[in-house]
Amino acid sequence: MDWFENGWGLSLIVFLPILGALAALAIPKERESTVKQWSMLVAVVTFGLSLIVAFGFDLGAAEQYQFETNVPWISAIGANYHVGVDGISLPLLVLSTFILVLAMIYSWNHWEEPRNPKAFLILMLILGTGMNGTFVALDLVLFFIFFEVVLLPMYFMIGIWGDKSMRQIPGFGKEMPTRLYASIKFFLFTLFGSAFMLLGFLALYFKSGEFGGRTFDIPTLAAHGAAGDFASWGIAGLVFGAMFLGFAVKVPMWPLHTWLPDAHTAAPTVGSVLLAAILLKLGSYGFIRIAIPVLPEAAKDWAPTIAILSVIGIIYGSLACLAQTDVKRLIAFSSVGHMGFVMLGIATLTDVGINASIIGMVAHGLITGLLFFLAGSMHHRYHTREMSRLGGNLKLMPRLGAILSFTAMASLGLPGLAGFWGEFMALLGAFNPLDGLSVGLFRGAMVAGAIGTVLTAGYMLFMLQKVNLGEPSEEWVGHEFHDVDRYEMTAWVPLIILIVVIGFYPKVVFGATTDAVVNMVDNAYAVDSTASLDVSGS
Amino acid sequence: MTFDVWLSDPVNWVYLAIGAAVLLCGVRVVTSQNVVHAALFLVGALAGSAALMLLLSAEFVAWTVVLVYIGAVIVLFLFGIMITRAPVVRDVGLDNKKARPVAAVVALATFAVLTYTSLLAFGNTEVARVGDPTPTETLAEGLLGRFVLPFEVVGFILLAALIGGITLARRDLSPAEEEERGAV
Amino acid sequence: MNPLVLAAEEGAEHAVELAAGGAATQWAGLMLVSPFVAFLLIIWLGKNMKYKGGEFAVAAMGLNLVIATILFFQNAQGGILNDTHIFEIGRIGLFEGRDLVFELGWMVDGLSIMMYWVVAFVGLLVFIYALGYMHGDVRVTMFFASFSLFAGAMLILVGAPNLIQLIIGWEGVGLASYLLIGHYWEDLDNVRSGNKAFLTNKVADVGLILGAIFLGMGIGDFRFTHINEAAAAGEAGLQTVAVAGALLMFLGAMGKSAQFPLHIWLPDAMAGPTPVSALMHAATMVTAGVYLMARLFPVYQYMAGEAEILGGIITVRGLMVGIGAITLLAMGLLALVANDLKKVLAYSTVSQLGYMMTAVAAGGYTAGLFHLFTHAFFKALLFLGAGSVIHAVHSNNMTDMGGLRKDMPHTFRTFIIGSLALAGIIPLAGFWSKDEILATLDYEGYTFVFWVAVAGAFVTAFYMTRAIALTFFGTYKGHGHPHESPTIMTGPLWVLAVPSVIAGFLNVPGLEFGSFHNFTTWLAARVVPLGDHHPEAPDWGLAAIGLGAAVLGIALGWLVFGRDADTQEARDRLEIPVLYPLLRAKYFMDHIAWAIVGFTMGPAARAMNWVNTYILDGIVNGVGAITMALGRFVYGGVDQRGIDGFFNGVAMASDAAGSAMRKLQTGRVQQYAAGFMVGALVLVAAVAIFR
Amino acid sequence: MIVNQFLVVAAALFSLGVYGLLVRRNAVMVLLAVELMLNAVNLNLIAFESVLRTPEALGQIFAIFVITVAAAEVGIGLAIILLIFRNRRSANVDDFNLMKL
Repeated sequence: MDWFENGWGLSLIVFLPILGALAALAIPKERESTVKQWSMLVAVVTFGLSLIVAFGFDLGAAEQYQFETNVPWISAIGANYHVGVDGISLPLLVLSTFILVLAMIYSWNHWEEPRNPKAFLILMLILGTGMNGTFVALDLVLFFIFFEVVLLPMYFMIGIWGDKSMRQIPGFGKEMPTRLYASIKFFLFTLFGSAFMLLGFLALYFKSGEFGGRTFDIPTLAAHGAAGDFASWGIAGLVFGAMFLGFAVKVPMWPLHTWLPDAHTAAPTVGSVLLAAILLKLGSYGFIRIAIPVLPEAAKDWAPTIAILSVIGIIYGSLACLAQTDVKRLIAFSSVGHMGFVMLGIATLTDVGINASIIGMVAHGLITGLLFFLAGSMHHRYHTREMSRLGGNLKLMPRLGAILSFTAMASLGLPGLAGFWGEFMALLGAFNPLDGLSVGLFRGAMVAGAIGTVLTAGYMLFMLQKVNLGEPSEEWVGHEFHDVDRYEMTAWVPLIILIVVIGFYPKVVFGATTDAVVNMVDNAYAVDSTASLDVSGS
Repeated sequence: MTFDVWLSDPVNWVYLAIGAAVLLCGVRVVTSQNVVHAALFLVGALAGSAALMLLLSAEFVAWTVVLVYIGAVIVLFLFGIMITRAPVVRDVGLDNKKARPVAAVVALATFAVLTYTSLLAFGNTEVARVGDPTPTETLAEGLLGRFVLPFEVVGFILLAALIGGITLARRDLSPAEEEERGAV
Repeated sequence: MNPLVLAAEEGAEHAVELAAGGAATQWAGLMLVSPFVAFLLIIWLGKNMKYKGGEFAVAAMGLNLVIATILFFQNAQGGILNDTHIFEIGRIGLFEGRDLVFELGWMVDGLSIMMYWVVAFVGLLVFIYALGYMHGDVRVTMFFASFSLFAGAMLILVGAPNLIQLIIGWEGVGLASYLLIGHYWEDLDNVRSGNKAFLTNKVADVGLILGAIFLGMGIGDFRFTHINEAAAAGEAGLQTVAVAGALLMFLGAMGKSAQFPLHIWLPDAMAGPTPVSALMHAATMVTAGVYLMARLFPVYQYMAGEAEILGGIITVRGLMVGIGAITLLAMGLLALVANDLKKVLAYSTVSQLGYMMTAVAAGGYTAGLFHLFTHAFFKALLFLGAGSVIHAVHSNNMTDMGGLRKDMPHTFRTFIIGSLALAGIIPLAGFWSKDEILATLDYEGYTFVFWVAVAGAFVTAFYMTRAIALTFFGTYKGHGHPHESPTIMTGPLWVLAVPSVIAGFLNVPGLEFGSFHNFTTWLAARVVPLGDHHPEAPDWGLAAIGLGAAVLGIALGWLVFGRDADTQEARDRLEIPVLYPLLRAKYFMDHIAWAIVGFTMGPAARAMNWVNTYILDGIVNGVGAITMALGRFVYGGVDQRGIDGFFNGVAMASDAAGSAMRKLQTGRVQQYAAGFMVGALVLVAAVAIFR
Repeated sequence: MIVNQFLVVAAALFSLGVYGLLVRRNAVMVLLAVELMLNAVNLNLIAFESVLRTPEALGQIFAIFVITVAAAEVGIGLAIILLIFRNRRSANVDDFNLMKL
């Protein structure tokens, strides 16, 4: 397995899905089961490979890139094909391949109209390549390409299989299909951010020429950042801001979040799951992997802004949830709040905070993914998502209701379940932000974030009361509902188990991340904290 | 003084909390469509400002506000509300709706002018008296010493108001009613 | 600082033979795990068993009681110092190259052993009782599963060696409470009660979590032993955050222990089945707040207690004592007017929690915990007795009861024992523990609060007499014919009656049981000296005051309600003007809470949603729409209307000016006032700008 | 603590009072708004006092006078309202526009 260790394993994980998708093109559309089995095989093999990476990963050296490959690619601009994983990206890579498998299991007998499993599965596989690739890319060009690859399949998923209803958009004359509006909004929003992000990348590329050769290589750039090369760069703040726009749209941070409720609500179930579980993490991962190590000084200047926006997102998202009438939209808005905690963790620029954000990402992926699965299954059965019409779900479908209650509890951050650690440690990190950041501001953010957890509990209990509890409304009397079927159970039970395991044994994630995060923060800030102490004015 | 330095003093968190409560109550006093609610929110606003006075170390005045305003004046109001038979439920006709925009503009302008002038006048001046309550003795000496005449005058005004109130509000009974009452 | 050194410095008071625990402390971890095993077994196998899985719950609790009893005796003989077993569940890098370690485990010291034993003992009896009470009810399996979940979470809470595990257990019991209050979730009122309980506690949990962060990050360690040692040693890192941390912790404790004004959830929590009320909302879960205050006692004793807050108006300790005192009297008064038997007991519980909180806050570590200990027995007894009555008459309302002393002799007798113990009649358990609280308040110099507590004792005796008179005396007013409950329910009543009578003797000042010492010694934390006061001998003067208040309460209660409890006149006697409506309305606390939530959250949420839909989305959509609108404007606005519009506009303007001038003279005071304001503003602004 | 933070709250309360004064139809509600304004003035007086620190605590003494006068004002105001109500069966300011009964 030498070739695997030397990096081609990672390439296999990245490109196997897209190769599988190409092969699936050759299978006739009518042979649905063949397409399904083939795609499932590809997804399972990819997941298996990522497990091999996880178990072969040397936790003692989690701060180093392992399974690394670095070969020249576009030599004209010095872009290399450089991939590798470290402790930060490993949990996210495994999560990504894992959720893809679960999404395939779930969609085994859930097909949205117009029914076309082949096309849908091919899009999912392409999405898999994009997601996996983003998490292992160590070259800005490569990162950018994978980052953009995920847009296309998601655009088609929402646009073709999304919500069929019509909607009046203020300012436009005619009604238009919700799914088209949502997909276009999603696409344009993300593209708008990425354009700025690319500008930022190019600025870094040209600037790095002053320090021994222009490069797109992320570790090299991070080394420049650690050495303080970019510290006196006049436009560093602007460059960070450009990257911030690109990543913040994806996270999404308030006020750039408005694409998210529409896209999540309109997307088909599996699309929402992948969007919530993986795609949102690309943004926050970008902050940790690129923006902060490369431009630590600028990150410090921007940190208060990020913290304030995160806190606004937490409070705002929770309050907006309280006003929702649509289950799926409520879950979508809850993502704004939860990702606010993730970003608050990042904004503290400390070991604690960034660890919090990674475990927060993993937990949010598991929990909100499961919530979207459940919302999809409920919509499948009731054909409505209006909470006023639902009620007594626990009586009609005890298992579905029980799992919904469990997931809601996990989502509101109940200690002992995965969601707790992300929230708690983000607050913990905000107590003691990096030296030089305003303690008063971050502690204020901590208090506001803690109040946000109350609001989170409020809307989750509100949702449970409306949907799960009480007597079923008369509309459903006499209906036969089939409780959770075995495909759904197969897709959900692993998520439930993981939520409990991470809740009681967060070391599953921390074990991989902590050394890498400590190394990253030390590199970024230890050097300049002695060199430019008077500048930072702590 | 920068905002974060200001914020790092926990007393200011207390201030923020109380101030927010006061303003919230104040808003509800003038917007509530239920007269009893409005009166009760006035209690909240007054209690909050009493708390602010405590922060400013004016203990005696703060407790006076609590006793006189919350204790006595509000009761008077509730009586007034009951006697005038104001509906104690939501009453949509409580506000002059057409006046709202004008009133809002005037109120905002008031706020803007007042804030501007006080910013102009005081800037970042710190509150001198923190945790050093004014002794009641000082107030007593002031009231019964230098200000004894105004004090008496005010007392007289209060008396006059009392008598005037009784005179005004007393119902002159018709002879028939007078008789009726006498019989009972 | 070395724990043993500290213990030695404290002197002869704790001259117990100190030794590390043996095998029993190793096995103590089983207590934390067995309820969860029972939980899984109940869900897996429970449906088809005779008692729907209650067997597993009882078995697990029985095992726990055995372990807890062994620990109890070992501790009583001075056999256990402070043994902690931990597993690391996570480790992350912290500032200055240190690691922040997250651990789960169990702590075995005097305090936690006492709590283990109370939870296991009362828990086992309530579980057995529930086998009878819940027989034939809906979702019995789910009931026992949630109940086991609660037991596990509670043991995790009291066994927690650090703040993180405490938070896990704390929210775990909150979850179980939510599930069990909403046990009959078909009725949305019960669901709302559950939501209220969860959310009120969540508000308080903000305090707990932030407090944990403040204290934990102050010294970079979440272990109780480390925090308490740092507090006793006056460590600077902790000193800076101690006051904030202590206050936040107290907020958390206020929620769980239902202190005013966060008590509002507890009376509503009575919507759950009665065994739930007995175990969770009377004996164990609600005492978690008091437990937390006791666990962090050195922080209050050495660092935060005397610190002045709010600009020197009050000390931290004064605030805590004050809130406890308000709770104990105000909530006791509410019990006077409640007609629901369970709500009488609920308000009584809140009132007694006020006693405990007052005592612990005033510095009476042992006094507060001793009252916690005795209260668990007699209040669980009273709730189970109430459950037995409710089981028989199928109503919670005391107006449907009466004259039950003949029909339900066992329930009646045990209820009397419990009530006398609660009222504090010598020599029952409540007398000794309440007396100790009074002695503490007297010693620490809280004279006013002392008299409040005496008044509370009077009120307690009064409302319990009323409840007994209405329930057991007079004539029966309900439907059907009530019968005594089965042995499976009366058995636990008699078992609980035993400690309700004798538990008080465990801590009579000056009384020791040979090598077993007494309660004070068992509870003494031997790592950090507590510095609380223990009287050498009973102060019979104080005891007489407390006892006199209780006897007076009973006498007066009997005078008012005794013989003619049925009649309307008896009830009318309580309807004192002003006070009675105020109490019936529960001091308007629910209204106030609802006003706060309803007038802030609802509009805020709608506002946020509005901002999202119309402003943020509006900007996005606007960018798209503006282009089209621009086109329309150029054609429709400029070309078609522009030229005509000018002439029409001139005419309209002059017309409008005329109308406006005419309206100035309206005779309306407010319009004049508006004009006056605007004029004044212009003047002020002019002065300010051109000065 | 800076003095302006209190002055701003007071200004906001005063403005709210102005709003209430102008918008309410019920005379009792108008009086409520006036109370709000008077209270804002008191807050201002206290805040000035905490900066100026006169030896006789003039600001606080003035605040006490204001409270007293306010109490008198409420008493007489309510009495007048009561009188008008009795004669016109209405407590609406709109109906007070004629200076005759």
